[in-house]
Amino acid sequence: MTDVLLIAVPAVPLVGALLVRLPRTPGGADRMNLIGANISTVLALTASVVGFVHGARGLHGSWFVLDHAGACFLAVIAVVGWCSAMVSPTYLASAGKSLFTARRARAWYYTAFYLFWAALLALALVKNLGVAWLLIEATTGASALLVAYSGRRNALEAGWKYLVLTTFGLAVALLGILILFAGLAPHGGTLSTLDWQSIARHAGGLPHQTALFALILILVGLAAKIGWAPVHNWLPDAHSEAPPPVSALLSAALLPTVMLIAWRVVLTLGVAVPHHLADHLMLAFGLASLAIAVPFLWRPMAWKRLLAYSSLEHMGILALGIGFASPLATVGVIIHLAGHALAKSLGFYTAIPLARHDPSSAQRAPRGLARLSTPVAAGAGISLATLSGLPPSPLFFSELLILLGGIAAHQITSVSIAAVLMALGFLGLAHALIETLAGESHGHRWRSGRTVRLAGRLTVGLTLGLLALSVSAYLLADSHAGASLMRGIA
Amino acid sequence: MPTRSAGARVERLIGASEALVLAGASVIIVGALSAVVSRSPRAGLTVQSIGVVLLGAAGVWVLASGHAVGAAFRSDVRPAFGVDGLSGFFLLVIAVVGAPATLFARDALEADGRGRSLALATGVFLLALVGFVCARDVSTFLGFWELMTLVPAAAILLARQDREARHGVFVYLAITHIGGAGVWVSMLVLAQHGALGGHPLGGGLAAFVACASLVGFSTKAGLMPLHSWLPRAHPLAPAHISALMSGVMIKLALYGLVRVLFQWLAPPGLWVGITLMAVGALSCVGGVLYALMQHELKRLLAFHSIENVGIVALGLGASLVFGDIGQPTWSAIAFAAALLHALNHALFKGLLFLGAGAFSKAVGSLELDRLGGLLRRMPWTGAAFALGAMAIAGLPPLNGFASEWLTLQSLLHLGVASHLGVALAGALATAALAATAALAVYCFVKVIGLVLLGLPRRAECAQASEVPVGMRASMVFLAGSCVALGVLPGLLVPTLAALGPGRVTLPAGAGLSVPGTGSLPTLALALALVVSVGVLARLARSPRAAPAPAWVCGQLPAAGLAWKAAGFTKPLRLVLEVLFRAHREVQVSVSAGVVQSITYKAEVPHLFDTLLYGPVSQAALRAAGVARRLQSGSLRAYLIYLLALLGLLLALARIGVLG
Amino acid sequence: MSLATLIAGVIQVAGGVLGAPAIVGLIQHLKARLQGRRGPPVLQPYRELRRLWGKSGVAPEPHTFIYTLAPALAAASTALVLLLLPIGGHAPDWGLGNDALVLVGLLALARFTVTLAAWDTAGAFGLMGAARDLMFSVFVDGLLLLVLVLLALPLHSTDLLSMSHVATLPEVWARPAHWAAALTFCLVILAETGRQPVDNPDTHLELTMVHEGPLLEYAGRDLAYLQWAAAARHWIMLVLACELLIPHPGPFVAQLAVLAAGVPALSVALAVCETVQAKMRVLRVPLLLGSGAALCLLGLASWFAGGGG
Amino acid sequence: MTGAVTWGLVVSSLAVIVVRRRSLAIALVAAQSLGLGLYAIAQGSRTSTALAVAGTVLIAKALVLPALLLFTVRRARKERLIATEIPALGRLAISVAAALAVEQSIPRFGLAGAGVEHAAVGVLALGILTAVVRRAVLFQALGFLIAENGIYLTGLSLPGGLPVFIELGLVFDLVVIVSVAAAFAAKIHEQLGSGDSSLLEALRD
Repeated sequence: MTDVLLIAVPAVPLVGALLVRLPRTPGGADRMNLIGANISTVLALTASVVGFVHGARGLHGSWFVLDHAGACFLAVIAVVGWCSAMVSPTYLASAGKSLFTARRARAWYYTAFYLFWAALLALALVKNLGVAWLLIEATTGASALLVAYSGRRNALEAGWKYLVLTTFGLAVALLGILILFAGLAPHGGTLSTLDWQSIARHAGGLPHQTALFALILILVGLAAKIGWAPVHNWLPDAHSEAPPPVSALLSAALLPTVMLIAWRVVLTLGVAVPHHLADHLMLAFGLASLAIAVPFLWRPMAWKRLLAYSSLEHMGILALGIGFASPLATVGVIIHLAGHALAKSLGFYTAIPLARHDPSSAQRAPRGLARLSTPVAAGAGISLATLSGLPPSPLFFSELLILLGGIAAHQITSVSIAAVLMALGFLGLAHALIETLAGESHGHRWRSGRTVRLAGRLTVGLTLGLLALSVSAYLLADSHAGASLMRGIA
Repeated sequence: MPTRSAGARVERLIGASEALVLAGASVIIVGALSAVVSRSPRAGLTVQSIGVVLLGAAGVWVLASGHAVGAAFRSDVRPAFGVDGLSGFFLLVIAVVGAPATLFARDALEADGRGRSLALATGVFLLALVGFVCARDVSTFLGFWELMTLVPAAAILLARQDREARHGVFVYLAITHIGGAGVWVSMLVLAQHGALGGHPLGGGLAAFVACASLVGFSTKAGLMPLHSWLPRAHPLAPAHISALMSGVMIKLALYGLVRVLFQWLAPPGLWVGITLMAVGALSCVGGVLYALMQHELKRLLAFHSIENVGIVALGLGASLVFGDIGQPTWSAIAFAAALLHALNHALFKGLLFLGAGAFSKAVGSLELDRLGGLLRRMPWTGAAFALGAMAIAGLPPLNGFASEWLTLQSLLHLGVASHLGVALAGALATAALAATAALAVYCFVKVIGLVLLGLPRRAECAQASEVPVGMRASMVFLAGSCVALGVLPGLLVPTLAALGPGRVTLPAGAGLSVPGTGSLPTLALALALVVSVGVLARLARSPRAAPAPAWVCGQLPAAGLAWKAAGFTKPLRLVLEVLFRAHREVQVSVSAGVVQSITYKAEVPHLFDTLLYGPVSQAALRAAGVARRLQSGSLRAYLIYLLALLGLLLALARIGVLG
Repeated sequence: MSLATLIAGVIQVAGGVLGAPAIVGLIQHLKARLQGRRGPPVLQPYRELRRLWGKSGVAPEPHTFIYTLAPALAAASTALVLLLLPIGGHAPDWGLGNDALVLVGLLALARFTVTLAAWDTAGAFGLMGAARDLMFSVFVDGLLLLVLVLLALPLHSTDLLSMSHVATLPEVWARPAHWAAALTFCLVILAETGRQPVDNPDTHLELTMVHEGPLLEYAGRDLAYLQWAAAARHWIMLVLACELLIPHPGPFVAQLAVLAAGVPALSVALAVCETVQAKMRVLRVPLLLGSGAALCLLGLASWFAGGGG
Repeated sequence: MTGAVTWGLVVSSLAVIVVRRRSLAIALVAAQSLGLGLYAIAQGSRTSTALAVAGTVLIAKALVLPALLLFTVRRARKERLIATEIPALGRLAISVAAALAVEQSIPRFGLAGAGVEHAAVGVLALGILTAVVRRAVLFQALGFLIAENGIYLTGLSLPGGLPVFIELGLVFDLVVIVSVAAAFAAKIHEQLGSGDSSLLEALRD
């Protein structure tokens, strides 16, 4: 039963990718999109519920493993994907020319979108490192096209950089995987040798050098895809040039999901390297990302580019949480993941009405939205306030838990540095928040067209989600979820 | 039997005060919401003031009964709330400012969208303050700590969105957040090591936590040199918000400091106390010196907040030092002095900010040089304002004198302590505080003179009219409590001393009778003063005074000739030229040998901004600009980063750095 | 209440209220003599007070109740100070305590009211003096507190009675700290009583006035109050000097004798000082007072060098 | 034989860095893939599946992809590289140095021979370096192919070879990525009128 369900989770969007090509009219494609999105989301959410219910030790199947962490990621990917799918028609309606010929553009968009989504959903479930690598590479292929969808010169540039950087990074990671495979060859050189469980089981027996270099190569390679400094450079370009729904999916789903793979590598392979080297590598990546993000956040930037750099910052925070490797920090990571996903996607969605009513917002930072349009201002404000970790947003609690976990892991130095860097990063977001809402704005109020109404609806929905998240975070932070989240994986 | 009955009574007390706390909080929530839904914010604000009063009553109740209610502090992250003696006292502080402030806002806010949202912000702000005081676990504590910072910022932006306001709010958020990192780190370390749960933290970590918390909390408290946000933010806010910020919010930062230094850390050693005293001395002298040089009323008051926070810090530091050199009694006295001054400052600073609000409502701009003669036009506001000024200047028989007397006494007794270093610190602090008091007198003579007395310097001042009754009532209430606490400080001080380290009990009474002093019988002094003034004034009334113009070398007194702020403070500015670095320019335009016009511009730069904050922020921005070159846009550069990172890590692994 | 305290009480009141003007008179007379003039008789101040008491006051335009109340308030707070003073180491319990800091506070209150009155009449000269007076007070108060620290060292008390007891201890002669305090207090006396080189009470040039400036507008009984308050401040300072600083024997009678000799002697000293000293530039005064502060800190250090108490 | 293949691989990669004409570079990469494919077939001649897999890989990499790239180049005939490149010797020197640095820092990780290991890692590095030192976008695609060849060599010389699934998946991904890259290259030519990647520097901070 579960097998069927879990096969269906990636399969349905895969089929959807083909079906959306059938209808001839844009409206038909949109309807097909609606159906496909709803079915896939329902399936994925059911799967994640199943995972929560009896995934304490992880459900292990022919090709998948479903544990608490995986279930959380699955749910997040499903929700963000659903939102993006729902938003897409409005975006496509308001978008101009594209990379593809006008007649097929919409079909291409949906196909790539669903392939991308399917790969992400599968990625949260796979139990094998090699397969995971293949899926990550597949996401690159699909999403690169989406990034360049608008076909503008900048979009092409962004897509190209994204493609080249991540593929080279993944090549490095693949070398690492092969080295690991060579090391594990004595334990049966078949595909299943790269299962998380078998890696965890045999990692102890690996030659120390092999494990070390495999770990380094894999982490560096994945870092290029996750967008950890200093190999994050594609991230701001791709996020700022991609269509808003795709940016949301990239930032809120893709990066964390790849990080889940990195996390599993650390958990399984980490035991083979001396004194928590893997955790320290994660901490290094985290601090580097935080530090690199700060100077960019300090500069007034176009809306989506700002969000992109805040993604860099938050990937750093997540890396820290993983590196601290203590139950509190792990709970924090999960809350942070979900909160960041909701807030960030909300932010990207507000970019749709922004681009519609103020085309210059692709270059300049928006100003004085409060006077121009209440729903858009609310969306932008709530998203930014949440991303800057202000109470009562869930990110406030998650950051608190992550730092607390860090102290529990006796990493007071890293915690102090991280706290200062977060405060410094906050400066930029605070300035952006003030100017975006209260700055001098020109022109008269926007009339509430389709895009504005959409922004309003999304704001209400996602804000409720965020509130629910913070309430649960505030009340249940101390529950013993953390241990199971960490245990379930291997 | 009696014990059982006593126990039962305690139970009743606790039940009652818990009920009061809950009731108060919920009433405030109701008030905040009703302010939004109803057309005018008046009703909502009234409800809020009721709620605050209830909370204050609960606080007093807990303070008096000495039995904590609700949860105790805990080290894990399970949400918990509770009130103990210290929290009760600060609830009282919140109430004595919050109730008048909301009452004031009731008449001050317009019945439009902005007024309603400001009323909502006021309610949320009050809740944040209360929540911070009642928080009993780390996440609640930090959550309300942040909220307490944010809500005023939001309120300022709701009230005005001009460039100055935006910049001020940004600076406020920026500085408080960077400092706040210290609070975060120290609180998290304390929580993780179980210090909140009742095992004070000691050892090397304690020093780290002490430093972090000093930085964090004193930033929010506005202690020099981390104060730079305060004189920017406070003048921007609406009057009643400024009153709450200056009267309560910065005190709550000191509340946090007290919790950390006196409760959660094992006695942290002499240096902490000395550091706190040094910071306090710097703040009180520096604050009042810059206050003297201000030309805008609210900005001046903001600098005085720095001064008074400094005085409180002096008291706390002295208490720590006394504790360290083994004088528990004086430690407790200094502690009580600090708390008492915190309450007093809340009272008179709230009063002064509300008064400033009333003046600006009546005449608009608060440029000191363009006011004057308001006492005749606005007798109620004027008289209350003057009383508040006397109180903050630390003049007998008002409350400011009582607390400054107690603080001075403890510093002076530090000066006669048995270690040379401590004694020198105490003596210097004593002199500094005395000079501060004299400077405060100087400053408020100037303020009263420029605002209330003399000739009106502007047409608006000539036709200013008294503010509505609600605003008047709130100010009169505050002035009255200034007098009351000045006359009867003895009712409170023993309780506060009992809260302090050592749990010392002082003799109760109307005045302050402290061993090692000639005692301060406030009540008798006040009575004697009033009676003798009455008698002398009565005698002076006959024969009748003859009206005559004031003597200005035979001219008629004219507003144009009247003295201004710069002139009155000039002697001090000249004496302390080294500190102030004032620069001025006089432009005389002469045509055809006749002087057509003379323009005079003079200003005293804020040295902390020009020498510390300015350069630092410039350097930071420049560094950021350099760092941004990383994103050069060249794909090949990015690939080089990838190779470099790979090579670096591999090399490190190869040479065995990574094990 | 013992006889001693009774006598002490009588002297507190009588000396303060009736004797104070004589000090001013004496100083002026001596000064005139030293300058080779005949000068006013010693009792001149009493005549002036009587004359003023008969005259009517002046109500300048504009003014408020602050101007009206200021003289009474200043006089009243000064009068209360009189009741705090120890006389021969004794003082009746008026219920006001005998605390040194209260004394400082009351003097500050008097200064506050007078300077505020200067604002009320919006006259330029009064404010000129008020500003200078307040500027001095900043340094004088700091200095006075340092002196009090030094005096409180032996008995750890700011009670004026126990402080005056300190001066009767034999070992006080050998204490540099005490002498530092004494020297510094002389500066405080000059500043508080508004004597040269700090201020010239006999000037009639408004531009140079400090203490006299704010009094310009007043006449009649108001002026009488203020002039008496000025005189009383002389009394207070000199009595404090005799009681706290001049080392003297223990018995009450002996102490009274010291007081009786000391106050006139110090008045003479003031007169001489005024004659030989020219008035200092206003901006130089803080330097003078600052040197006093340095002296006090040296005294404090010497106290601990001498093994404390 | 192994030695010959590895050396051929390394030399041809260096040649790609040096040569000027793009079609020639494509031919070199095709030759690389061809050599590797034949080597794989020669190795995997034991089992039929291995043979089949190796064959598909050979076809995909030695025929399909080069053809695709050549097609792109043809379409963008009017190629004019505005900016001048680093001189060939310089490119060579830089690449060799960097590649040596990387491959020297990798320890033995249990392939058939040390030479193969060094060659594999070095070729991977050379692939990245190709993308660094050459300006044309096409070379960045080629660089990826070279890097992949290096990895493929590793896979071939693994004891027991690569799992079939992985190998096929690799090829599939390779095809997807390269075709996407080709599409991009074509579009870029369309828009910029040249494949000079140094024109793609509009996005910066």
